[in-house]
Amino acid sequence: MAVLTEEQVMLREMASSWAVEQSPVTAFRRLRDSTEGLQRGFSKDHYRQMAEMGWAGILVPEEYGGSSFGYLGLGLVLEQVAQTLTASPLMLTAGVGVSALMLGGNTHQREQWLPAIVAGEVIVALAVDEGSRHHPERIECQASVCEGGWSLSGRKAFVLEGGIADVLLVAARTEQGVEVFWVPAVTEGVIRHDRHMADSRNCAEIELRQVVLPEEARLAELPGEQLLQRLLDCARAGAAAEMLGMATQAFAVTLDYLKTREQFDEIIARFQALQHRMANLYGEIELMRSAVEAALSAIESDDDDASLLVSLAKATACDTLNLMTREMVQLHGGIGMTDEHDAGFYLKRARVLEAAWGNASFHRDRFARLCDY
Amino acid sequence: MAVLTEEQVMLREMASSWAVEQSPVTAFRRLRDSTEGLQRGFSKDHYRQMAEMGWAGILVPEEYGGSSFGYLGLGLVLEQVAQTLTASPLMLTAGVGVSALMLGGNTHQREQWLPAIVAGEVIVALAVDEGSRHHPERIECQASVCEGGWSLSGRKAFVLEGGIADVLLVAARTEQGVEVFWVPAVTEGVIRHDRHMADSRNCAEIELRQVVLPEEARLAELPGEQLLQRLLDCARAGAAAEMLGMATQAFAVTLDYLKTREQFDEIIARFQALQHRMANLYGEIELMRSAVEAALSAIESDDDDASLLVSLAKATACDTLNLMTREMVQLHGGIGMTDEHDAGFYLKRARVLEAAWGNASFHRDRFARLCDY
Amino acid sequence: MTAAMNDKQIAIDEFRAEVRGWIAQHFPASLKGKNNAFAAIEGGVPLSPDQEEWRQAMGEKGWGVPTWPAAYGGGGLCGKQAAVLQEELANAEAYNPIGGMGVMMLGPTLLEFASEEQKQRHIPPICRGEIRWCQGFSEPGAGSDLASLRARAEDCGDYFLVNGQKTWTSGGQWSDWCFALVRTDTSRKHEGISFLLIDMRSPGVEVRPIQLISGASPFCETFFTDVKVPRENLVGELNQGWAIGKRLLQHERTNLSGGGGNRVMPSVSQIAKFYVGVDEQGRLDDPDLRQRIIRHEMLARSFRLTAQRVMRDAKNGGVATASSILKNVGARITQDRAELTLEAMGMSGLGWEGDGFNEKELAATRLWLWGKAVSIYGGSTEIQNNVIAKRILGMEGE
Amino acid sequence: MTAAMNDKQIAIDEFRAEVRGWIAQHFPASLKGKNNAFAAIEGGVPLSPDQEEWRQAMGEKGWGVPTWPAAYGGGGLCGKQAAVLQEELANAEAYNPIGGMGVMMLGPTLLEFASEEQKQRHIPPICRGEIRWCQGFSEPGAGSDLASLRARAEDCGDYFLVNGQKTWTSGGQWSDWCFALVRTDTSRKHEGISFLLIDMRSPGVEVRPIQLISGASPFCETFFTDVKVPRENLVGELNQGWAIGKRLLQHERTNLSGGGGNRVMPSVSQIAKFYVGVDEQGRLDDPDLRQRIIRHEMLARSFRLTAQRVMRDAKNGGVATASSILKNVGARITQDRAELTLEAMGMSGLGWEGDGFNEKELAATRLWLWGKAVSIYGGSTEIQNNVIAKRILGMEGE
Repeated sequence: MAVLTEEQVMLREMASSWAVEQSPVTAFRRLRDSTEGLQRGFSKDHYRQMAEMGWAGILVPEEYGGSSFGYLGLGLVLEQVAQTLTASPLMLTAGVGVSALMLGGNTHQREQWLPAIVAGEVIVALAVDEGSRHHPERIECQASVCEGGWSLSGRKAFVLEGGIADVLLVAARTEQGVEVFWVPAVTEGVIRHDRHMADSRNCAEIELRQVVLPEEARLAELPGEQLLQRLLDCARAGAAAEMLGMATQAFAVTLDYLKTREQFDEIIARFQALQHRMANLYGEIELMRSAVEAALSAIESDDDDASLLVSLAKATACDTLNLMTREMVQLHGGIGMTDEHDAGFYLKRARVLEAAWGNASFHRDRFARLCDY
Repeated sequence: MAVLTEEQVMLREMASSWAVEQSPVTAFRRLRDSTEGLQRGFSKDHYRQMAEMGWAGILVPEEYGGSSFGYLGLGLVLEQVAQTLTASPLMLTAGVGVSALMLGGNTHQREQWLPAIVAGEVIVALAVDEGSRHHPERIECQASVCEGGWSLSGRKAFVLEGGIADVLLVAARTEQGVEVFWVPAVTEGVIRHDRHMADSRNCAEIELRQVVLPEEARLAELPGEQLLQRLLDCARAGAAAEMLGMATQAFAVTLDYLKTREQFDEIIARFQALQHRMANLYGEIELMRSAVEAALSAIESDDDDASLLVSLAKATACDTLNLMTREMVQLHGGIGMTDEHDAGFYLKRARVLEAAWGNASFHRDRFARLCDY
Repeated sequence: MTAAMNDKQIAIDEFRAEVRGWIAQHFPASLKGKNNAFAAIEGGVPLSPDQEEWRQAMGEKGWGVPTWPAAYGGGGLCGKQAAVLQEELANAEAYNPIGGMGVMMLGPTLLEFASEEQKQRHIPPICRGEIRWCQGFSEPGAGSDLASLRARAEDCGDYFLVNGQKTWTSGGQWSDWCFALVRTDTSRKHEGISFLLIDMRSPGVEVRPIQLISGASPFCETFFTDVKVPRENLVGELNQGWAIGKRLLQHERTNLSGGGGNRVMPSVSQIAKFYVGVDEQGRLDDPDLRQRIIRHEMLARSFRLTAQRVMRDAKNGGVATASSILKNVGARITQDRAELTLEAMGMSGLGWEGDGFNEKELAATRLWLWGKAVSIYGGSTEIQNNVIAKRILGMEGE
Repeated sequence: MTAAMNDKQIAIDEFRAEVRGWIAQHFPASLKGKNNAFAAIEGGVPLSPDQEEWRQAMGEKGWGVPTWPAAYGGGGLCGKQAAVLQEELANAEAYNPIGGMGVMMLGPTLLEFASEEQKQRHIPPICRGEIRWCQGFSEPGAGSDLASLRARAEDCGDYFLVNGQKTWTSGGQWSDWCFALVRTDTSRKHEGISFLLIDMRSPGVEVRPIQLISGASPFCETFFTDVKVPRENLVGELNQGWAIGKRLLQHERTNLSGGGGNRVMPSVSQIAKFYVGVDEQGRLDDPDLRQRIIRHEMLARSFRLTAQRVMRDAKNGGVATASSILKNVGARITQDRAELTLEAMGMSGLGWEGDGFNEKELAATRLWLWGKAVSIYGGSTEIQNNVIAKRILGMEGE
C-alpha cells in the first residue's frame, strides 16, 4: 500500500469539492422525490459532469482516452462522492465495466467501447445472481452455441443499475463452465423489469429470452470463472469504498449533532456513555479504512491475496456501516426517525450495499476458506 | 415455573447464611493455599456440614432419608453456595449421582447407596468425555460382556471431582449402544491421575483397565442414551445454577467497588460510561436467572422442552458469566489483576464451568437442532 | 388436591366453556388468523364491517380489558380467568380488537389517579374501543429530558388556556382525545407540570403528520393555540402532573417491551429456512447467519421467561423494577429480529413497493425501519440505562 | 528506474548481504526459533551463556535499537535499513535481544528531553541491554488518574529527598534504575510534577513483588523512604515533568498496541484446527467458534493494516493521533485471541501445572490471565476512550 501521490491527493480533493458543491444530499433527496428519480435512480446530469472530470475513464489506459489512475484512484473518488450519497453508475461502469474489457475483452471490443465509456455515453451493469441472495456458484442462466454465436436464456435478479445500463455483463453457464458475456441492453430478447428498492436507486430484474449474440460477446481473454471472480472483486471493493465514504459522513454528521443537541441542560456530547460509543465507532471506521484501502491497492497491483483482502474489506465495511447507520439513527433520537432527516437515506442505502455481491456473512466464510479453515 | 414456596425461601436463606458465615471466599483461598486443597480441591468439613443440613439428600425421596426438595431446591442451594465459591461435590453427588439412581438404578441400588449419599459419605462424579472438549457422541470407552457381568476399558479425561469421588458414573459403549455404569472407585483397574486445573478444584483423568463389574452396574431402568442425556442435563443445569450465583456475586462486588473507588476526584460509579455497562450487565444477569430457573423447573417436572431449556440456560450462563468475569477484572483495574483480590478466582472457575458438559457454542448448536434449524 | 382447589378448577373449566361458546358465536370467521398489530403501528386504517362487529361484541362484553373493573365497563375477571380468555382467543385464532394508548397507558393511570367523575366519563369508551387517545408529552426541545417541557396551560379559573407545541403525538391525526403534560408553573421544573385531558376537536388544535423513514406517518406535530380546556379535565392536583406522567410512562414501558415476546409472527429461523435453505444435516445453510439467529432466538426466549417471572413476582407483591430492563431488551430483540429477517431475505427484504416483492417482504422492510424507533420512544435505551444505574443500582450521578 | 534509485537499491542490497553475513557469524544456532517474548512478560529469568553472547553482539553493534543515533550507541540506521535488518533477523529465525522499558519508553523520551550529559550517561547502556529500567508512575490512589500522584521529592539543593509509594513498578525486583514521576510542588496538580531517574540500589528503596492472577509477579510495590536522588538525575525543568511523562506514555501506548500484530505466534485458526478438527469441507468443526475466530482474525488483519498505515502517515508528516485507538484495539485482539485459544483447547487450555498438559497449553492459560492486564495498564481502555472522545473528537467533558 503506497502513500497517496500528489495527483491522487488532488483527485480526492476535486471529488470532495464536487460532491459537496454539486451533489449534496439534498440533490439525492430531490432526485428521490422526482419522477425521473423513480424511473432512473440516478442523475444524468451528474454523471455527465463526472465523465467530464475524467472519472468514467479513471481505469482506462491513456491510449483509449482515459486517465489510467488505477483502482486506488477510483476508490478515492467513490468514497468522496458516496459521502453525499451521489446516485451514479460510476462504480459499475468505470470500475467493473472497464475491468471487464481490460481483462476479458479483445482489442476490437476495447476500441469500440472504451472511448464511449470514457465519454460517459455507456453505462454498464453486472448481472450475476439469480435469486435474492449472492450465490455466484449457483448460476443457471444458459448460454448455448448457436449459428454465428451464442444464445442466452435465463433470469437475473436484482441487477443494480440494471434498468439504466446500456451493457449488461451477464454470467451464464456454457458446456465448459461459467462465462461472462457482453450484452448490449438493446439486444432482442432482453427484457427488464424495474424493482423499486428501499434506497431509491436503480435496480432491475433482467429476463433473457433466447438472446442471440455474436461469438465475441463471450469475453474470452481470461477463463470465465476467473474473470467473473475478478469482476465481482472489483464490484465488492468499489462498494466497500462507497461504504467507507458513507460511514465517514454518517459519523461526522452524528458527531456534529451531539455537539449541538442539548438535553438535561447539557450538550449531549459531554455524556461519557456517548463519548465512549463515538470513540469506539471512530476506531472501527479507522480499521475499515485500512481494510478498504488495502483491497483497492491489492486489486490495482493484482496481488495474490487480493481476494482475501477484498473479502476482508467488504465484510468489515458491511459490519461497520451497519453499526454506524444504526447508531446514527439512535444517537439522533426522534429526528433521525423522520424522513426529513438524512439518516434514513444512509440506513437504506447501507443495507442494499451490504447485500450486494456478498454480505458480511458470505465474505467471512470466503476469508476463512482462503485461509484454509 | 412456580413461585418459590415458603420452604424454598427458607432453604435459600439458610444456604445464603451458611455460605456467608461458614464458607466465605477466604475459606476457598485458604483451601487453595493448603496442602489439602492441592490434593482434594474441596473441604471435607464443609461437605459434612452440607450433608448435616440435608443438602446431600435434597433430591432423595423421604423413604431413603432425603428431603425431596426437587431440582429447583437444589439449584437454590447451589446458587447460594457458589456465590462465595464454596468448593464442594454437592452438585455432582446430590444432583447427578442421585438422579442416576432414581432414574436408572433398581430398588436394591437405591437402598444400598442413597442413605450413604444423604449422609455425605459417598461422593459421585460423572465420567463421560474422553478428550478436552465435550463430545458425548464420541464415546469410545468399551464395555464388554464377561463372566458374571461387564468389563470396562478406556480413558476418561478431565473428570471433575473425579479424584475424590467414591463412585464414578461411566458412559461406555456396549454392542447395544452407550450405557451408563455405576463404578465404585475402589474397583480394581480404576486408576486416577490428578489434573491441576486453573480453578484449583478437583479434577482427574480416569484410566479403566479391564475393570470388572457385576451385571447390575449397568443402570438399566432407562435406555442408556436417554439416561446419559438426562444426567448430562442435570449436570448442565446444576453448573448453570452455580454460574448464576457467581455472576450475581461478581456483579455485587464490582458494583460495591465502583461506589467506593475514586479517580479524578470523583466516585467512579458516577461515570456514565460505567453506569451504562453496569446497567447492561444487570439486565444480562436477570435474563440469565430466568433461563436457569426455567431449566431447573423443567428438569424437576420432567417437561418435554427440558433439554431445550437446559441448553438455553447453559449457553446463557456461559456467555453472561464470561462477560461478567471479564468486566469484573476490567472495572477493578489493577487491583483485579492481583492474586490478592478475588476477581481471579471467579474468572478461573468460570472458564472451567463454561467448558464443562458443553460450552456456549455446543449448547447453541443443540438449541437450534432441537428447534429444527 | 383439596376440595376447595377442586371447586376452583371446576369454576375455571366452566368459565372456559362459556368463553369458548361466546367466541364461537361472536368472532367472524373471516378474521381468523388475522390481527391488528400492523394497524396499531401504521395506524389510521378504517375497520371493515366484520372488524367493527367484533370490536363492538368484545367492547360490550368488556373483554378487551378483561381485568378492569366491570363498574367502568371492564371485564371484571380475575387473573386466572383473563389467562383462560387469552388462551381461548388464541385457540380460536382470534385477536383482541380493543387496544391503543387508552388501554395501554391512560386507562390504568386514570384508574389510579382520576376522580370518580373522570373515571365514569372516560373509562367506559376506552373499554368499548370507541375513543382513540394520543399522548402529548414530548416537545421539540424536550425529548428524553421531558421535564423541560414548555407548552403552557394558563389557569383561567373554569378552564385552562393551552399554548405550545407537542411532537411525536402518536396517531394525533386520527385521535379523538389527547392526554398531555403541560406547564402550569414556570418557576419550577418538575413541580410545575400538570396532567390534562384535551379534546382534539377543540378549536386551536392543529396536527401535522410527521413522515418517518418507513414511509408512514404514525406521529404528528401538534400545535395548541389558545385552546380552552375545561378545568374538569385536569387529572390529579394542579402542578402534580409529573408523578402521574411518570406512572403512565411505566405502563408504556411495560407494554412496549412486549415486542420481543410476540409469538404470532413466524420465527426468524423459519423465515431463514425458506430463503436460505438447509444443509444435509438440516442446519441453516449460512453458518454465520445461523449462529446469529440462534443467539437472537435464545435471547428472545430468555426475555419471555423474564417477562413471565416479572409478572409472577409482581403478582406476589414483588417490586417490578424490571420495566427498564424489559424495555431495553425488548427493543433490542425487536430490532435484531428485523435486521436478521432482512438479511435472510437478501435483496427481497429491501423492496420499497411495486412488483417483484410479496406482501411479507415489503412489510419486512417497513417494520425494520419502523423498529428503529422502539429504542428511542418511551424513554430511549440510554435513558433507561440511566434509570437502571441510578434508581436500581444506586450509582448516583449528575 | 532512475540512476539515483538504482544506486539506492544497490546500497540496500549490499547492506542486506552485510547483515546476513553478520547474523550468520554471531547468532548462536541454539537460539534459532526462540524468542524472549515470554521472558519480557514474566521476567526475571537469567540469560543462558548463548543468550548472553547474542545480547552482547547485538548490543555492541547497536542493532538492538537500529534507528537510534550511533553517537549514543544506537545503530544509526535509516528506516529502510532497519526494515532490512528486521527481515534478515526473521529469515534467520533470530530475535532482537535488546528490549524492555529502557528501549520502548525511556530511550526515546531521553533523546527528546534529556541534557547532553544525561544522554551520554544513560542511553548507551540501554543500547547494550545492560541496564534494566522500571517505571515509577502509578500509585495506589493514582491509577488512571495519574496526576493525583503524591510521592514527594523534596528539593534539598544538590539532591532530592524522595518519600512515598509507587505501584505496578514493572520488574521492580530485577531492575537497576527507575524513571519516576514525583511531586515537587504540592500546591499545584499537573504543574507540580517532576521527572526523576532513581538508582534502585539507593538506600531507602524497598520493593515487594505483587503476585498476579496468572501466578507470576512481574510487578512490584515500591517504597521510597528518604531516598537521596542527585539533582543531575532530574530530566527537564523542575515541575515540568508532566509533559515528559505524557510523552513517555505515548511511546508506551504505541508499543503496547503491538500485541495484536505479533506474527510469531501460530494463528488461533491453526490452533483450533488441531483441537477441534475440520468437517468434510475443511471448515473448523465447530461453526460457532469458527465464526468468532474469523471475526477475530479479520480484526487482527485490519489492525495490522492500520498500524502500517499509521506508521506510513507518521513518516510522511501526518499526525499520529491513532495511538489510543491502536492501544484499545490491540488490547481487544490480544484478549480475544487468548479467550478463543482457551475455548478451542477446551479443558486442556485450563491447566495450571503438573501432568496432563503440554507446555503450550500451560502457557495458554497463563497468557490468557496475564492478558487481562493489557486493557488496564498503560492507560486503561476507558481512559483511552476518554482521550479519543475529548482530544480527537472534540467532545469536551467534565
